[in-house]
Parts: sequence; C-alpha cells; structure tokens
Amino acid sequence: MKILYFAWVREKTGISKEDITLPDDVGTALDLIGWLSQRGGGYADAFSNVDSVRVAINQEYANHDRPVTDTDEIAFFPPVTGG
Amino acid sequence: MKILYFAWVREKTGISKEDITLPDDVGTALDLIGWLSQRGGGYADAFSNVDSVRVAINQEYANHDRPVTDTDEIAFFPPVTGG
Amino acid sequence: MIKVQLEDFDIGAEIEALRAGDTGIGGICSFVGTVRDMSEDATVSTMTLEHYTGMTEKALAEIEAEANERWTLSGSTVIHRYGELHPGDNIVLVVTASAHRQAAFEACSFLMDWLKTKAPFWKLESGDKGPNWVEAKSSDDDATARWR
Amino acid sequence: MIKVQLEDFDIGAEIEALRAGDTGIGGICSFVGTVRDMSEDATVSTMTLEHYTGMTEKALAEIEAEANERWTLSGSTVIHRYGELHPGDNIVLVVTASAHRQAAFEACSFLMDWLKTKAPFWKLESGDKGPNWVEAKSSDDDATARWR
Repeated sequence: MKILYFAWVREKTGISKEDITLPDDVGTALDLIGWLSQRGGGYADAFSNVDSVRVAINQEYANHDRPVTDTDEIAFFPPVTGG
Repeated sequence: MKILYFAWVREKTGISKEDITLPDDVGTALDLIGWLSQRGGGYADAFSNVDSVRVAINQEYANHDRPVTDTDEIAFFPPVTGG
Repeated sequence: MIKVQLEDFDIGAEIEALRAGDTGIGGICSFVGTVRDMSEDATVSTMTLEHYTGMTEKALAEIEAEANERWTLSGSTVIHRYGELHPGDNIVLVVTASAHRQAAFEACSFLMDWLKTKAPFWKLESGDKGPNWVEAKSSDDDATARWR
Repeated sequence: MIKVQLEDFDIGAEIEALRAGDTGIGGICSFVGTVRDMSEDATVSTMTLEHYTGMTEKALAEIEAEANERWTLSGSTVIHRYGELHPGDNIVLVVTASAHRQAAFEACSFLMDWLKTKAPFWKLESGDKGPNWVEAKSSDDDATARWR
C-alpha cells in the first residue's frame, strides 16, 4: 500500500510517502490511522487529533470508516486551503 | 428649456433635441408630455403610451409628476438597455 | 475609474492597471459583456449603442460610488462603449478588486445589474429581421432588486 | 480547460483564448486570486503552495464538469499555480463564458468556492511570525454550502 502525507501531516510524520504492507487487522482508514499512530513519535503527533486529518483513497475523498486494501493509494492531509 | 429625445422616442419625434419656451400652464413633466403630444404626428406617437417613456430632469431620473422649470434640461427615452 | 468611449478596451491591461502595486488585494473579479450574434429569434449583424452624453458619466460615477460604499474595494473600473458594434465585440467591462473574494464578486455583479437598469444606454440591433430597439428585461429589474 | 502549473498565467490571453471566435457568448466572468501581504495578524513575504499531484487534476476536472452540468457555459478555464509565490502574485484563475451574464457570474463564483474547499492544495505562509499553515475557514465551507 502506498501512503502519502501532505502539509503539516507530512511535516509531523517527517515523510512525504512510503510503501507499507497492510496488516491483516487493518480494515478501514481509521484502523490504518490507529496502526500508524502506534509507531509513536511524529506519527502519533500527526494523528493526535484525528478529526483534523482528511483522507483520500485512490485520489478521492473518503470518510474515515471506508475500507482500505493493500493495492490502494491512501493520502492523509489537513483540510485544503487552495483557491 | 432644452429637451432631449433618445432611442425610439427620438425616432418617433424625428428630432434629437430642441429648445422651447415653457408654456405657463405646464407645471410637471407629465404636463409637458401632454403639451408635446398636442403637436400631433410623431410627438403624439412617441408619447402614446406614457408609461413606457422615462424622464430625466437635469440628467437625473425623475417621476412624471415632478415639477419642471424653464431652465431645466429634460430628456425623454425608453427604459434603458445598456450593460 | 469610469470611461465612456467609442474605442475598444484591453481587458488584461485594465485588470493589471487596477491591481498594480497593491499587495493588499486578494482577488480581482471582472465581467465583460459582449455582442451576441442572436437576439431572441433574430440574427444580429450590428448593434448600435446610443447614450445620453453627460448623464451617462454621472450615472456611472454614482453607480461606482454606490458599489464602493457597500463593499470595501481596493479599486474598481467601469468602461462602457457606445457606437456601432458587431458580434463578438466588447460592450462593457467591470473590474473590482478587494482583499476578499466575496466582496469582489458581489460588487462586480452589483455593478453589472445596475448598469443594465440605470445607465442611460439604448441598444439598436440590426440583422435578418431589420432594426429593433432592444426592450428592457424584467429579469434585469429583478436582478437589480436583489441589492435593495 | 484545467491547468495546474508552476508558471504564472496571462489573464487577458486566457480570456481571449476562451472566447475566441464564439459569437454566441454574451458575457465572460473572470476571477483571479492573488497573494496578500497580510494574513490575519502576520505579514506574508512568501506563500508556498503544496498540492497532491494526480488528485489535484482529477478534483479540478470534476469541479469544472460539475459547473458545466449546472450552468450552460460556452467554456470555462481553471488554472491553479503551486510552488513559491510572493505578495501580488497570481494564485488561481477562473474564467467562465456564457450566453447569459448570470450563468457566467454564478459558475465563476461556484468554481472559486469549490476550489477553496475541494481542491487538494495547502498554503504555507512565511513572514514576520515564521511559517504557518493556513487554516481552512468555516466561511469557505459556508460559501460552498450555498450551492448544494
């Protein structure tokens, strides 16, 4: 699974993208956030307020309870501020 | 008094501007319309539907019942269609 | 800034002139009205714009002042042409600049609505059905009424 | 037409390109968002725009398609820059052309509101108070909610 981080989520995790093998017990985007947070450090910080983190699955906005699979591209980022 | 005509009011009166001496019994813009209409021909035609004729007195929109004086600049025209 | 003119205008140049050097601006809205090749059920080959010299300038200045009273603008430009125009030609340009986008959008839309119902211009269209004075639209009155 | 680019754009040229040769157009609305020198209580010397390559293009195409579904447009242009910008620089351009002015205005305003809340861009401001990620505004959510 490819994971991308943007803006302050990227700054806190300290990484803009990574490839992981999806653990068996991770079913949803929220599960993935929990699993990433367990790594501690910047990850725990980035996801400490889960409501302020938006999720995209395969480049489409997705709710936190959406299922994720090992072939997905997942992105985590703050609310957008373009325009 | 200077009188100006625009658009189809001008076409019907056949004249774009004229100077007249304001008759004593003309008190308002509507009186003036009545007086001009009495000339007959194109004037009667131009003012046959008085509601479709707008009035400006000294380059400001004015209601038909507004008083007019001999030193005023009066204009008659259809509803505007600029922009 | 208002202008009533026979000549065409350069939209890009007018936008640049209005914003030049002002880094407090966050958004610039512009609207250009152009001559269409069709009007109701007739083709249009020529549109002739008549106006009331003197009153036009006063009316445009009043409309612009009103917009600047209602919204906090960094600047505004209103240019209205008169004379003989053809399909695709520019008729009118409104540009508004503000720190905030909503003010720029609203003031620009307001200015166009008011120009349609307050500025002393009249359009004579000529095409396959002969000359025709464009009639005022009640939809334009309704649009202006939104701002009361 | 949508573009996501590092380079600046030419507003006048984009407007001309969109309208070129189409005499069915009655009005062209444009909006340019620019970098302000102030943000809340801090000065801004640099604004860096980060975006999600791939998703950005998809989101912009969807937003543009949605506008064209809601309004009858002759054409539309959306250009959004990324990278390092400075006060006065252009950030985003939306141009809409239509037979009718209200459609052009509304579609342009709609596109800007949606860009603010849907396009995956993030602004990092630097100035007298150090770097700061711009926070999403609830007023932008409200503006977008108007169109539901």
